[in-house]
Amino acid sequence: MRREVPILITSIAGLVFAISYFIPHFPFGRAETIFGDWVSIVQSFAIWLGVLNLLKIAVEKIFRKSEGWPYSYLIIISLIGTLIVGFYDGFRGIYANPQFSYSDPGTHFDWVYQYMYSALTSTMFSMLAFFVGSASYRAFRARNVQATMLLVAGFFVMGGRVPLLDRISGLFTDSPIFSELANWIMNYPNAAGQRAILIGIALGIMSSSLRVILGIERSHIGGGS
Amino acid sequence: MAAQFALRYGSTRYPIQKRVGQISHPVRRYNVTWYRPDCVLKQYCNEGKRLLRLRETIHGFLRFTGLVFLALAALFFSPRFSYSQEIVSPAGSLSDTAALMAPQPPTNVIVKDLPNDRGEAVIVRWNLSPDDDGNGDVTGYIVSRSESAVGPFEPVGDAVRGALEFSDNQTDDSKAYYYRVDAFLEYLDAAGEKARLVSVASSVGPIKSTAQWFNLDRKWVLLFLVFVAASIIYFIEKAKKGGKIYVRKIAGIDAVDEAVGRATEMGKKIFFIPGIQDMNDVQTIAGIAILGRVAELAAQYDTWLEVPVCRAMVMVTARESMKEAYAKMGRPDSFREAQVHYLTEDQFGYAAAVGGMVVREKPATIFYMGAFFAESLILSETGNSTGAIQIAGTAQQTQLPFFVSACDYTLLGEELFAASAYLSREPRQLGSLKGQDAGKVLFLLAIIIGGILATFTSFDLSTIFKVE
Amino acid sequence: MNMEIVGIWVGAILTLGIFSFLYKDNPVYKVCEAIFIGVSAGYYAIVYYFDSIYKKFWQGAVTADHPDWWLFGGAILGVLFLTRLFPKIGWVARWPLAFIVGATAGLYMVTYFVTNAMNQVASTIMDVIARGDAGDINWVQTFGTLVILVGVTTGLMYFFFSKEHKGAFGGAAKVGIWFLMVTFGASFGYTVMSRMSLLIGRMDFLLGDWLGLIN
Amino acid sequence: MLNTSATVILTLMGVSLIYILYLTITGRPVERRVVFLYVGFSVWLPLLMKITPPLPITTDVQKLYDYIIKLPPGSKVLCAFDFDPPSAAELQPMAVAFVKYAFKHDLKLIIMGLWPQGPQQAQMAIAAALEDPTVASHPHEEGVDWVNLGFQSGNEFVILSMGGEFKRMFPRDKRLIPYDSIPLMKNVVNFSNVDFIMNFGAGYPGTKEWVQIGVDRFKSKLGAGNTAVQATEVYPYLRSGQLVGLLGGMSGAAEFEKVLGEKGKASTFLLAQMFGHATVMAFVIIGNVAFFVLRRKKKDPAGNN
Repeated sequence: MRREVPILITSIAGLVFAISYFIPHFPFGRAETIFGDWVSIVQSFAIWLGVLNLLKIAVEKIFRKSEGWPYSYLIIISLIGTLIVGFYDGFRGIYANPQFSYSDPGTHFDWVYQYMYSALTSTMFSMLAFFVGSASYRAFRARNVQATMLLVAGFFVMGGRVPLLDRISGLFTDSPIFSELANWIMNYPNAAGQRAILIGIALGIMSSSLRVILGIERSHIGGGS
Repeated sequence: MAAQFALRYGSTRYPIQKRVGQISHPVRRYNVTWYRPDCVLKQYCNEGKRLLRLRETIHGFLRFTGLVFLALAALFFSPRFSYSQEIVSPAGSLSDTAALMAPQPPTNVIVKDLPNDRGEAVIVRWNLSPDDDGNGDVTGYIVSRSESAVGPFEPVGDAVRGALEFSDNQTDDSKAYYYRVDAFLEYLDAAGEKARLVSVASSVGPIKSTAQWFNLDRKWVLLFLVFVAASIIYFIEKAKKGGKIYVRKIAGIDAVDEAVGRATEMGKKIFFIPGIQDMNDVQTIAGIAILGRVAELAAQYDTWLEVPVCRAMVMVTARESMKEAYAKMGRPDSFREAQVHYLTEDQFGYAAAVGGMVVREKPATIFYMGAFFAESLILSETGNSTGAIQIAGTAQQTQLPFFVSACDYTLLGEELFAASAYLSREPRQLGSLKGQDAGKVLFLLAIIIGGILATFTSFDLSTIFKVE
Repeated sequence: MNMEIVGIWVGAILTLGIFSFLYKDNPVYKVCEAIFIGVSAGYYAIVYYFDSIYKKFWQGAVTADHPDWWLFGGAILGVLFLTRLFPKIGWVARWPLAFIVGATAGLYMVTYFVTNAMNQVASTIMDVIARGDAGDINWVQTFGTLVILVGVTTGLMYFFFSKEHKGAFGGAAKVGIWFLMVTFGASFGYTVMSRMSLLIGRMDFLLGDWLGLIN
Repeated sequence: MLNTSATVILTLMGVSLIYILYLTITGRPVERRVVFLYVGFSVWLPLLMKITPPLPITTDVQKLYDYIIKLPPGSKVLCAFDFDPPSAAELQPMAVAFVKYAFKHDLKLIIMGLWPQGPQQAQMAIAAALEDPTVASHPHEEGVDWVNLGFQSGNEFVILSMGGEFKRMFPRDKRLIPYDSIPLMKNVVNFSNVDFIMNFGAGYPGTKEWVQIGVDRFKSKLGAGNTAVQATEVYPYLRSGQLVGLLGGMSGAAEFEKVLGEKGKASTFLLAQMFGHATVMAFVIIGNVAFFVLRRKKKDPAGNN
């Protein structure tokens, strides 16, 4: 029961989506629609699972006084605070006339989004610009033929995609040769290489999907071979 | 009277005035378009030619690849799998007066069951109204429908000028419908309100929508999919029965021995980073398989191998895998659980912690095998600055460039999985690898042969592969 | 006080707090990071609740005039997912997981095969010699076409695992890896471009919205 | 004033790089925080200088432009916002330029998001577009000229389901108005009733998924604006015609603004982008020159550390 049911569910769901591509007729077309709805709903619950799990871990951390536990208070406060603001705005909007959305400009939730969420996530990722800078100084080396080709191509793309190298060539010629070179690299060798990778990945995904549907691969339901 | 209309085309909101101050539209004579049987005949001829060409393509395909899926292909041609109705508009008939000022209706309206669908849709096609010449005499088309030939007609949708078809997706398969397509001209009347002049077209029909049993556009997909799937299953079965499956040498894996040896010589540690994803990611699984091999060598040379992880499940699995490896080399006592330890789940926190460890302990060799994201940069940079030999492997495409330029060896994408299959000798992985190679052979042959044929003959193999 | 001004100050302080990591890992960064984790989890929870669970399931199956009973199937699977929180009955959560994995596998099997393999192969098959309108050979185009053809085939050969890279095949695979390296070089350049843009966006906030130096 | 001092500091920074090269070659590399400072300043200072460097239009952007100018007024455009605030620096300028263009040419926008943050970014793009004087001179009504359907979970399954009926995944719009009561959505059942799809994508789900399902399964026409990271991966689709055009990263956004004749954020960011690239390129050169010099005189014990 613990093993067979999940395998059966996996195969049925997989077969419906694979077959409905070829057979649009009832029952496959209809099943595809219903299953599509289910995927959407299940994924929302999965997000909630993640959020509740985060809460659970944070609470456990505080109880066990494990390393960095005071920060867990902050996680809990900011999480619950956001939830309160969101639910307040959401239900206020539903019962208002005319109705409005929890994320409309001017709501508290939109304020949290604009000034806290946006600021934090964008800053978190913008640190990467600094790391790229220091890695370019300390790590990116033309240590062999392959790395050399990579760096040279990267160099021309970086310099050609913005009017940087064209500034230098502009002293001699009017045509933006480096911009054109970067464009050519993107549209020809890059497209060719990407295409080879795409075909390889497609076959890889096809084979792993096939194994999942046929029940040969079971790691997702917590069992090896 | 007519001069009062500020005749405008384009958007009513951003008008571009045309022929200001003129009476721009003289009384028009309405051209009656007759239904021309020769056109329809031509269409059927084309249909026939298409079928002939398909047959030729099949012969060509068989000759070149030797695949015998004829039975399957023959099945696709069976007409009962795809039955679609098509009705062509009869003679147009209109009084002249009705068309005063209004644009002429589109001609040659065809209604047809939308092919290869699950029913409940009818496609309406037409030729442009003679007035729809890009001068703004037509704003768009209105498609209306009725269950009787004489109406009343309910609008079911509109299309912009220049459009040639509309798909009515709200039909009932049990009912027959009549359609009408009218061209209209939108203008601002004297009061500044939007108003429309609509043509008067005749109705077409009746038509019923139906669902099809097989999507004929996709027959080649099925054929190739079955071929690749069958070869994957075949090779998995073969590998399970102990059949030999060859996997080529992979540079990064060959370098593992050398890297472990160097650490031993220098008397320094080896670090192994299995990515930052959990065990549900195939890349992590592949990484752990490679960890097994590294652990065997470390046990053999008696070198300290350290695995900092950021997921609890990965910690458990890595410990098991290492314990097994040490036991296999006859040194089960040398393994310490502390060799695998959990740091933190947070991405940058983990990177900072590993960075700190690398700077303090200066390992001789660092492996990165698994799923990496932005932290790949920070990790490989720190490792590089301490002069460690670095071997990386990931299928995370955006991180590969950084690994290639900062590490000594890098397993590119699929090589990671191939390496793990090679090291673990697992039949499922080996079999799928070989099956995928069969797919690659198929596609390679198609590209090369297709290219030669396209260059030197007029034969176009790409039509088989093109899916629309 | 204007909420917008308060917001900009809060945003600026959080931004600088995160940037303090660049100097070294410190408590201020850890505080901002904790807020980040909490707020983003809360944000996701709210959006998924209102846009999906409420709008799609609740209004579609419970409060609708013509309820769609099928939606309850999804909700039941979803609730089963939540059993993960309770270790004893957590194994039930494998059912919805199995459903998602199966559905994704089924969809991917065809879509990847069609879009990333068949259609890419189709557009690689072409007449190598490109001609202009007058029938004369366009050498630049022809060269480009050749590059594509050679790049795709040799790249595929490199990812071929059941044959040793020796002789002519080995040579082709070597050309393949060059193509892959140029490809990675291109994505290297583009990734750097993206990373810089991220920082520009933040700088624009600090200098423009906060300090008002850019207008 | 700001302009001049920024120029002076940048020049000084450029000159000081030679000193860093000298230090590195002699085996005394600078600390990473110094590099951080260079990166920070090289992006910060140009933002104060307000110079828009000239930029040639690439074919990828031109193709998209050529396609959208052919869309007649009244065309319905499905606009998928699949990005979050971190990618907004690249994608928001594209989105704003596109929305402005659509409003000026009376294209009807149907907005949706596969990323939860998408519809909220769209809201901002619309607000920004409505501030434009030309756009503001004519009324634009939500529900008639544009509609925001909001977010739906399910990634590519949402697109798949929309192939049958949009209403299935978006029973109400963002304001909770039922689908059938929105004037714009009347008679819009699925992809066959929209004229064009524009996707602003920063990752998964994004352009790849729209190509796989929207284009290859439901025969729609798709244009894309991508972050630079994503852009490299979608070039094969551009070549094969599965995409009608592509805006890649900040420079793609700047080109798009230029070709549409809009002066937007991306154009003002371009100079900073240029200096950012220049810094990275300079450090790659310094690092590699030092690497080769040090490798030649092997006797230097410091290695490349």
